[in-house]
Amino acid sequence: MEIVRNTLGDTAVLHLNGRLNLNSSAEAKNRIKELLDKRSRKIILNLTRVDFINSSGLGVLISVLKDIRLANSRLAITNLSPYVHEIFEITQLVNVFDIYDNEEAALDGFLLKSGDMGRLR
Amino acid sequence: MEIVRNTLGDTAVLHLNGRLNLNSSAEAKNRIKELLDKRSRKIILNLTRVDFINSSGLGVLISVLKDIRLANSRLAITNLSPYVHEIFEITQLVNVFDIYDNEEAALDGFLLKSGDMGRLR
Amino acid sequence: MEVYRFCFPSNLKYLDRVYDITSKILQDMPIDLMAKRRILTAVSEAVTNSLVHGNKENSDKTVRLTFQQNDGYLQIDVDDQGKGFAPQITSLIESAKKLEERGRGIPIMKAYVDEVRFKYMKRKGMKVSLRKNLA
Amino acid sequence: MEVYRFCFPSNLKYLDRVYDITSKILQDMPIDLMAKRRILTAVSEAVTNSLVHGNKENSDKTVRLTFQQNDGYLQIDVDDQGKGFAPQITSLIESAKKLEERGRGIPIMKAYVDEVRFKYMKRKGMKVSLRKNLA
Ligand SMILES: Nc1ncnc2c1ncn2[C@@H]1O[C@H](COP(=O)(O)OP(=O)(O)O)[C@@H](O)[C@H]1O
Ligand SMILES: Nc1ncnc2c1ncn2[C@@H]1O[C@H](COP(=O)(O)OP(=O)(O)O)[C@@H](O)[C@H]1O
Repeated sequence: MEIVRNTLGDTAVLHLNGRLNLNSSAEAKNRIKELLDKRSRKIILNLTRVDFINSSGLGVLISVLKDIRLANSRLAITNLSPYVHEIFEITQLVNVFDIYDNEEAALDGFLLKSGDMGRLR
Repeated sequence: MEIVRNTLGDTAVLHLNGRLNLNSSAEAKNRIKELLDKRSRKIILNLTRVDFINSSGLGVLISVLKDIRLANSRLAITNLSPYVHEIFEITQLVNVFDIYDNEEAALDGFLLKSGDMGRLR
Repeated sequence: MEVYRFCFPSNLKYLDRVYDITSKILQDMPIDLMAKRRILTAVSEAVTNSLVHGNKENSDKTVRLTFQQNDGYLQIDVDDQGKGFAPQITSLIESAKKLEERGRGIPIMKAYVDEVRFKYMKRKGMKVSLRKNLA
Repeated sequence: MEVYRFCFPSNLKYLDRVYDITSKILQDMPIDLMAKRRILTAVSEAVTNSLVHGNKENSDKTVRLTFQQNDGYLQIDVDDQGKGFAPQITSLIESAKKLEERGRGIPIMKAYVDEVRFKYMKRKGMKVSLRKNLA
């Protein structure tokens, strides 16, 4: 599992690359948490290059989500292949994660739902 | 095994593509013989895209060689990968086939060894 | 009948090997790509459980993975050398609500193949059998 | 110890499957690419013989291919359900001179792995064992 960090404005974008199974999950979890420093308030996990994910990989994403929520930050997941999307559906995790087609849609989503909109009120 | 026929001047060039094992050998043998009509006097078999060959595949090439010799035609084999070259060496078939690095070298070889040179004498 | 069997020590690094080899075995089967990915996922869940819960990652213990292709179905058995267990029913809805990090392996297997069976083999270990009907 | 085993009916179409799966198994082993190709070739020769000479392409008969990786070597067994045979020594030089179309399988196996053994298993069939030492 290779993880690359980019920045889009004030949003941290992590690209995950490879298989997310129990052999890669511990390392992936550490890497993701390491790459998300305290200042990351908005985080996108782009899964476009995740070839495989199973319950172990979903566990990693949930653990990351909990950390991000505790830090009062926000997480979006993007670019799920049909297969990856299916496992989120079957496990009901579509109702837990904010899932977007791509990074742009995720950025719009952050705007729409966040305090940034509040300022307009 | 896919086999494509080209022509280089008066030389028929067959490009073999794939694995030459006993599962493909009967079909490959028929195809090669079919593509070599009576008028082909000089024939090149380009093996650049042969990923795999074993004794069954070598048997096909020997059968083709015998037909070509009986028809008083000439055969050159070109573009052997290191692995394919090794099996020709181990089986002593480097001494049986005319083997060239590429099609150009094979054409030169035909000139050098053939009756075309005879005319110069 | 075709049978493919691999036995490997209980080390997580074999998860990737299992994935590669399972892909190869499924490659030429009369199953569409999405179904192949589902089977791959179900196999990964069963193998992970055998390595972790069954054999406790003890590398002296072996996991055995067997594929048998019959006319009507593909059967995949995962055998470990552990103490066995009695599967509980877990709700994916509950797990999602509670943000559980674990407990989705068996439900995913059930969602992804046509039949999942658990059997304790006396003095041997647990056998998890996945069955996928073929068209 | 890792063990990989495939059993398949005696049909030539399995030669390609055997090739694919053998490649996958060899993939992560500590052997260089050229040595892998040699092993693939030796395996293809042994399996071809078992399908054709051993089991006479009778699809009710099975060929069993087993890979066992130990610390010092990789052992590959090919078992058929045929009548067995006593291997003859053939000269590749003679075969080349005579433009023989056959008879190179066993010499190629011998050239490409460290050890080739033939054993007739009573009431079962022939077992051809290939052994490749690992660095
Ligand atoms: N092969 C096995 N041997 C022993 N216990 C097992 C085995 N497979 C599953 N279990 C038990 O069933 C539970 C549920 O498994 P599963 O649904 O895959 O979720 P998880 O593995 O994430 O806990 C495991 O926590 C374990 O207690
Ligand atoms: N598994 C086997 N069962 C029975 N006979 C075999 C087997 N393997 C090889 N043989 C015999 O040994 C001979 C030589 O085999 P080989 O060197 O592979 O050449 P080829 O298969 O091209 O004849 C075969 O022709 C066959 O008579």
